[in-house]
Amino acid sequence: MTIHLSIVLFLPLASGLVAALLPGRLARSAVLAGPLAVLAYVIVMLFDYESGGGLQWVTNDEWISELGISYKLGVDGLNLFLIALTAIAWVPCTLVAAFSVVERPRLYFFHLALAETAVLGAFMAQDLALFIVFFDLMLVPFYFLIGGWGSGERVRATTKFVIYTLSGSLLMLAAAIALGVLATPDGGEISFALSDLQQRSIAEGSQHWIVLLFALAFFVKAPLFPLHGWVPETYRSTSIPVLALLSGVLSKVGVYGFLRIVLPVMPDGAQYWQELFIIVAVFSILYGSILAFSQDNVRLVLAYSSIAQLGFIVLGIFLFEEKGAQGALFQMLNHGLVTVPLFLILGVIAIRARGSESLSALGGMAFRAPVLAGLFLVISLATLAMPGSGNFIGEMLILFGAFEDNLVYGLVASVGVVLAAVYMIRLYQGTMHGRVGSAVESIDIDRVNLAAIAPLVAVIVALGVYPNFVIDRTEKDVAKNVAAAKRVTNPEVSVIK
Amino acid sequence: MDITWYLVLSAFIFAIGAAGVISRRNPLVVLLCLELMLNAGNLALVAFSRMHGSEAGQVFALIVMVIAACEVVVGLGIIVAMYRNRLPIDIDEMSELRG
Amino acid sequence: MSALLAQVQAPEIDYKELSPLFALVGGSVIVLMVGLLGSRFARAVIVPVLTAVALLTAIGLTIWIWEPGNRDPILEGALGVDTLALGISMLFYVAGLVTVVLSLRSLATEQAGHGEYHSLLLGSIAGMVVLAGSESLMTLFIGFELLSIPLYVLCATHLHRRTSLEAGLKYLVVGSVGSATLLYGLALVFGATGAMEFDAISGVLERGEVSPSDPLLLTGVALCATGLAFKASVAPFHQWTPDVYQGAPTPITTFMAVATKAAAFAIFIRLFDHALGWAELDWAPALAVLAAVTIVIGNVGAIPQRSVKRMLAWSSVAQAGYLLAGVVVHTELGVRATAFYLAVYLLMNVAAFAVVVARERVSEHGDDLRSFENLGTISPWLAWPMTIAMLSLAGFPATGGFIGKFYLIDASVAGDYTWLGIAIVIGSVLSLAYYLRLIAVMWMGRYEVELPTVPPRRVRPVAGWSPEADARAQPEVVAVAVLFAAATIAVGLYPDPLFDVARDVSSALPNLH
Amino acid sequence: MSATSYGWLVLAFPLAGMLIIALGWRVLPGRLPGWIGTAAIFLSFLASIGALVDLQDHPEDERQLVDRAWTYAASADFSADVAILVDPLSVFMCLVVSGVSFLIHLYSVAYMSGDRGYARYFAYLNFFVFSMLLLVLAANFVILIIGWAFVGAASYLLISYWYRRETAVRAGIKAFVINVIGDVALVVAAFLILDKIPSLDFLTVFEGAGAAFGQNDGMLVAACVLILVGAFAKSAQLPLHTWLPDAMEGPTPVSALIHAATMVTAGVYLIARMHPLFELAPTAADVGAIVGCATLVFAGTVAVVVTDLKRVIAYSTISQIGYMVMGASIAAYGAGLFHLMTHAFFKALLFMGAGSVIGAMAGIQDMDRMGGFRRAMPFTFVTFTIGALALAGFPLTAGFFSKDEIIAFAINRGDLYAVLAIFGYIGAFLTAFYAFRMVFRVFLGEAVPEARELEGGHLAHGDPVNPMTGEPEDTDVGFPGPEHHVAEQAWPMKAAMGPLALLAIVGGVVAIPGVSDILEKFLEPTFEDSRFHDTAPTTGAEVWGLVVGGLISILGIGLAWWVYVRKPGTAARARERFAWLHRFLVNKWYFDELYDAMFVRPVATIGGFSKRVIETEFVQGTIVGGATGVVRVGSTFARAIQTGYLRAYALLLLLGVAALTLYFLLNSS
Repeated sequence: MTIHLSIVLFLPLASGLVAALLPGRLARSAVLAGPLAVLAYVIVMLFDYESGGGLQWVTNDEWISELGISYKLGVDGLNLFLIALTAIAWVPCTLVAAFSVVERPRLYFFHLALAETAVLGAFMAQDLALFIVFFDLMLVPFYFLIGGWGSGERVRATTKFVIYTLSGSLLMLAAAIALGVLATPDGGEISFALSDLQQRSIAEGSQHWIVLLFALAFFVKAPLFPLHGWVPETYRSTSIPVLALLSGVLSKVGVYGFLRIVLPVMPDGAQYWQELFIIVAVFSILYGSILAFSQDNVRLVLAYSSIAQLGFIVLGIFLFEEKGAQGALFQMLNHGLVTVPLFLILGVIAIRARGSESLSALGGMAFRAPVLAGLFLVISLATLAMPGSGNFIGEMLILFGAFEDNLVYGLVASVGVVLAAVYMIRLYQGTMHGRVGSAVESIDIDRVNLAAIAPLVAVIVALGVYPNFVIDRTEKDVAKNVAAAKRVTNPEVSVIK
Repeated sequence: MDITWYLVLSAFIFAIGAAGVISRRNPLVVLLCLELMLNAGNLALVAFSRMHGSEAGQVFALIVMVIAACEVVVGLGIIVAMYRNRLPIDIDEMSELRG
Repeated sequence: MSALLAQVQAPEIDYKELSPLFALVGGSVIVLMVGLLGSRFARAVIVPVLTAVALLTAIGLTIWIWEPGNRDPILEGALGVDTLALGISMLFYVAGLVTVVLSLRSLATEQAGHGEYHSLLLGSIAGMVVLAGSESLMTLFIGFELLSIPLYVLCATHLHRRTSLEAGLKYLVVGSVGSATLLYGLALVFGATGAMEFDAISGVLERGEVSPSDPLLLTGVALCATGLAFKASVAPFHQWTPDVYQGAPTPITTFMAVATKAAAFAIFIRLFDHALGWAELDWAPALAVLAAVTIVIGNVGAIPQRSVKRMLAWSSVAQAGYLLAGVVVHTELGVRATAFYLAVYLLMNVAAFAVVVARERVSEHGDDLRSFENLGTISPWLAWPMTIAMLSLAGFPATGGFIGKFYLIDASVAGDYTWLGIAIVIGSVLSLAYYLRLIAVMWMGRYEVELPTVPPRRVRPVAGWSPEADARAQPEVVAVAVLFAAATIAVGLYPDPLFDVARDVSSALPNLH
Repeated sequence: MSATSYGWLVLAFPLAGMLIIALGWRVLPGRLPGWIGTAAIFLSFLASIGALVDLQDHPEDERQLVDRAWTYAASADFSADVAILVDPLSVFMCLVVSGVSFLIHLYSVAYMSGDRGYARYFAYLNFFVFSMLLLVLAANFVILIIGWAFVGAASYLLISYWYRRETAVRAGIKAFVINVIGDVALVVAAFLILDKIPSLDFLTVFEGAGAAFGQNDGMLVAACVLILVGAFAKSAQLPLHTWLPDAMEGPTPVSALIHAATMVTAGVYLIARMHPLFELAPTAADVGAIVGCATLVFAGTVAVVVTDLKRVIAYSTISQIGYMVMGASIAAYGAGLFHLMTHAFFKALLFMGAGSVIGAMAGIQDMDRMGGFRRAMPFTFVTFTIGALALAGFPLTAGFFSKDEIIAFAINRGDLYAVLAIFGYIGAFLTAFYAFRMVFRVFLGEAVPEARELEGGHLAHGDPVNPMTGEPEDTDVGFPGPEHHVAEQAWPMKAAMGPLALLAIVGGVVAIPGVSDILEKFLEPTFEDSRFHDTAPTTGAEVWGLVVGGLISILGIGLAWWVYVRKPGTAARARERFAWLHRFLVNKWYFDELYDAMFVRPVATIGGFSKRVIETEFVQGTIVGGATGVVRVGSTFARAIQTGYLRAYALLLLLGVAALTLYFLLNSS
């Protein structure tokens, strides 16, 4: 029972409120203070964390006893690094935003901070209802951030984004409540605490549709084919720092939900849909990759590439097997770590190309920007899961799991790996190499962006050198969370156990 | 005498009133028709209270009459206001609010 | 037998229990008198103050006589003064206070005369209190009419605006049809059961002296349901709502939106969950269907609206659908959920309407969406409350609306009406389309938001630009908006107190499962 | 210091060199980056020698040393350490790689001095060497794959080193993608093995293989074939060879180092390293042998007609690697690796020579426009000729011993392999022919203007253009520098070519049948478990093989002499005569066109289709549009009935009443 997590959780919001009240200049530093403090806190946690020690720094208070919603936060291997990812990602994005936003900056900072709190909350929550609260709360700041500071058809885009996502998550809300009610034994108090839900079991029949509704919400968020209708417009008209967070961090909340909630609480339901979801995932991998290299707009290349990446992650999760799930979790972290800097770099590039973001107009940027090119190169290679990067280990584990489950899935997924190489190199060359584009003015990266991106690259390299730092801390909890589903899928295991 | 006939009659009156409200365009006539509908209710009440041998229904009926009177008064008031504002005394003309 | 006794001795009157009612009625009379005084000051200042005093007194008395649990009705079983009645009537008082504040600079009071206006307001509230507490068919009808008739007048108090009169007339006529139907229904119920008091009716049903499927009874129930559904603006009896809400003076619209609905649902609960509780299997499925239809109609109807008042009217139809779900399940949880949601509903709608009041006095666009353009930069103190209200109505977390919907869905699922829970969710999804649009208009600039195209022969937005009221300085309106928005958030973060009240309210009803 | 710590040093130096150059590129003046890079590689070469010496101190059966640094990744049954395996094979490779690399770095110091990307060039080059050494020292599949992919990346970076050249960029992506295909194949292979033997460490796997897999076990064959795919992708064997000729877009030293001497031979190393598995799966081994043989003939035929100097050498490389792959696959490990080493010497030498010729031609690579450089660049002429002799397998040169040892081994194994051997000889004949086709066309005959200018002592200056497309360029970053100093002037280049020339001649001494078997003995510990010791040919047989091979190479050289010196114009007539054949060969058997039609176009089409149809029609149209459409219809309806007519409302209300009543009555009774 500690207060640490609550502090981490509300630090950003507090700093955001402060920033909103301070005059412009001070606001900048104030809004940076929050994420930095969180980052510091989280780094300490990373090393203080005792791997395999179950939930740690648990906070468990009554919130709404009437509805059985408790304010329960906790960290274990499953969310430790996702929290870290959030903490890491918010710093550079806030930094870049702090120096790029001119119009109504304080409001912007407030929303940015609120968003961080919401995301952290979603990752920390150990209570289903609380998770959903934060899951939906995330949308509010992003709605404003996209619509208020985006470009082009931003209002249309943000409305579509929110309606799309919320229609998913409201259905999930209904499903969650149903879960809570059905799980409550006669005369028992209703409770949404995951620990309780895991002990209480609900009929397999109702698990089916409940899991389906959960999956809808998570797939929309991820996004996976064919629920990615909101992606193109949103990606086109969101401002870069926000987009980096949207694609790098938010997309993980949903798939995290699978590991945290669906698999342990509703193994039968999960098992019922396993085949379908794996097929959806595999198809998304191919579909996303193929579309990624038929795009001309650099943002869309990454948009569809992340559909493919999330496909990998979902594939890994629904194998119901340690390696796959482990790989998926690791891949969530890696994908976040590469996506954020990628978008920031695209921002840098767009500035140097008079706002142009189409590959046909770009090119030759490396000419006078070797540092930019170097950073971009490392990130691109990591993104395409170059062996020696953390992403490679992630994908390798997922693939190994997939092979074990069914060689075909594995092979199809491996095609995805090859395609990834094609579109990422295409993106890198299209922007950095070749003849210097007509509108392109090759200037090397500026200090702010360097300060934002270089550390991320360092982290990426570090993970490439020592991925076990993550795996070692996450392994046991991943195994624990897939155990139930695994037992359901192949009963002979349970006989042994 | 069987209660049924009272009911049939009251239902009949109710129907007439309803038909009037739907078909007539003059607000005054509409008010009349409303009275009809209410009184259909009264008739039913009285009939039932006779059937059950309790006065409650009749008391109710008396109260309803008063209330009905109030309604008509308000209605007339509004019509006068319309007249004052040189508005046509025709409910179909009062269809600015729609959609 | 009881009738015989009634002849010989007058029913003894419990003054303590009735005190709030006295406060209201007395207040209404006094206000009317004061309104006749000559001095402008007396009319424009003392009258509202007195009204407020009356309402506050009522609140005080209500708290004084507050006592949870199932209690016998007073006045020969005609009027129940239990926590259900008291709790809901609290909402009426608050709504009344808000209306008084919002009306301070309104044209309506000027044109209709302060005294009359406020006395009618108090009278209507009194009617609501009676309705919410009615334990017999007779009191039900009295309360019903006592609440309606003053409202008919109040709707038309913009005496020189055509739409206001139109609203009044429409409300009067359609309303009377509704009450006639209700009356007939009551008559049939009385005929079927031979009893006026709810306790007696439920007793008759419980003992099976009348089978729940007795055609006379069922017809009666159907007609009653219609009458009440009309007041609660449940589809397909909702059609008056948009027109009247749009035409009536906005403070009155606010009052109707929150208070009338509360009253209607109070009596819904009493009549169906108490009196007709034993006939549940007959009426519950039908009402469930009505609820679902209402949710859909209300939301799709709101989407193409440009007049914010009209949009809120449609949304209130949708909300009626959500609330009805709580009645349908016929459980204590359902009653709690309904009561809770009514309270939240009051908070968020008052905040929204207050902003509308403030805007339509200033902008030449009246209550059209365009008069909210860039409100975020023009006056954030209005934009934020509106934003919060919209988010809460849409059911975003950290607002009362979220908890309320959560509670309702919880109730529906627990009551084996899971599909109704899903319907509520789908409704909320639809509602995003128009709530978010308003937010976008306020924060994201005018040129990007796609406003609905105005249909041909559409009237110009109502009640724009009233120079009489010195529009630009209206602190009290802003105060209301901010206060209630803040309350919405507060409830969203710490709903427990409200839950306790809701629990008391539900405790009033016996034989709920 | 133990052999393993030397092994770590071998890796450490190039890595350090890369980091220093990469991070210090702004501050390091002039040629310093080049010298730093060269020094780093030299140190790494010394370390390899250290490892060699130390290894020889161990007894025969303890010469396979593994050293773990830290756990790289471990989840469930998947576990891999950062570990190196130091054994004769890896040390041998380290020596070859670091040695040749050192010389080529030296060459580059001068060759690239005019280039504006000097530091970047050496950072890349050091990174390559590091990756290559990581690849050969890897002790488990994960590290192997990492090194494998790193060399691929390095080669990509160096191919499109002149990144403003569209041709270079296109060549780069081609090479990269084909290499990734190889990587994926290796990953799958690794899984198939892990699935049976719960380990990824080489030694454990090799020990467990016999128990886990039966002879020609299906899974194992699949795994080995996948390993071969990886090897083919890296070593440009059929059908994954198409990237190598295009890779000649890179600077010439790069072609010398990566695309001739070291990286492309990784496939051979891989097969040799995996020999315990291949011996359990002879089918897979045969696949390797056949493909290698097919490749060597195919590449030979193309090399005969291509006129681009560097591409001729490129095809000859493909062909020579064909020999090695064949050798390694038929269990002639010693011979295969022997040829790998000698080939590294003479092929690097040839590329260096070609480099200085191209320099003299101001970037032109077309042999049709060359000639008569004999007098202009005597040093280059001599060294290049030596290289050509070795390549042609002229008696007593290095190539002579290595290549013919493979063929002799094949003959000795008989049946199928004898057939392969015959093709081997045909390939040898072609090799000898095109090797001297180059020599004669470039150095003999009429001296072209550039040559004469050079004799006059100064270098031909052409406007910078892309040699492939002829489009104009500048000499800034991303394009070749103003002038690449050619052989006769820059001493570092001579210093690099001299030793190589020497090695190309005497390199064979490490394994002369009947005279010396140093190499065989040295590699013994790695291959002692091989089941094919007995099939190794006797000295006598080998001598016979050598004689035949010698004759064939002399024949080939003779023919070239007859065609290009004795009767010039014969070639032209032949071209007239066999136009169809010539077209077929010049177009490289239409492989590129084939792949374009088979993969590139279809995928592009699918992409376009999904973009136009699925995205717009289904995802946006049906799902999004459908939902909004329904809602829109609904709201239109809701508005439509909201007519504003009071009477209509009353009507609907009453209808509602009727409906509700009806419902109640129907439900009850």
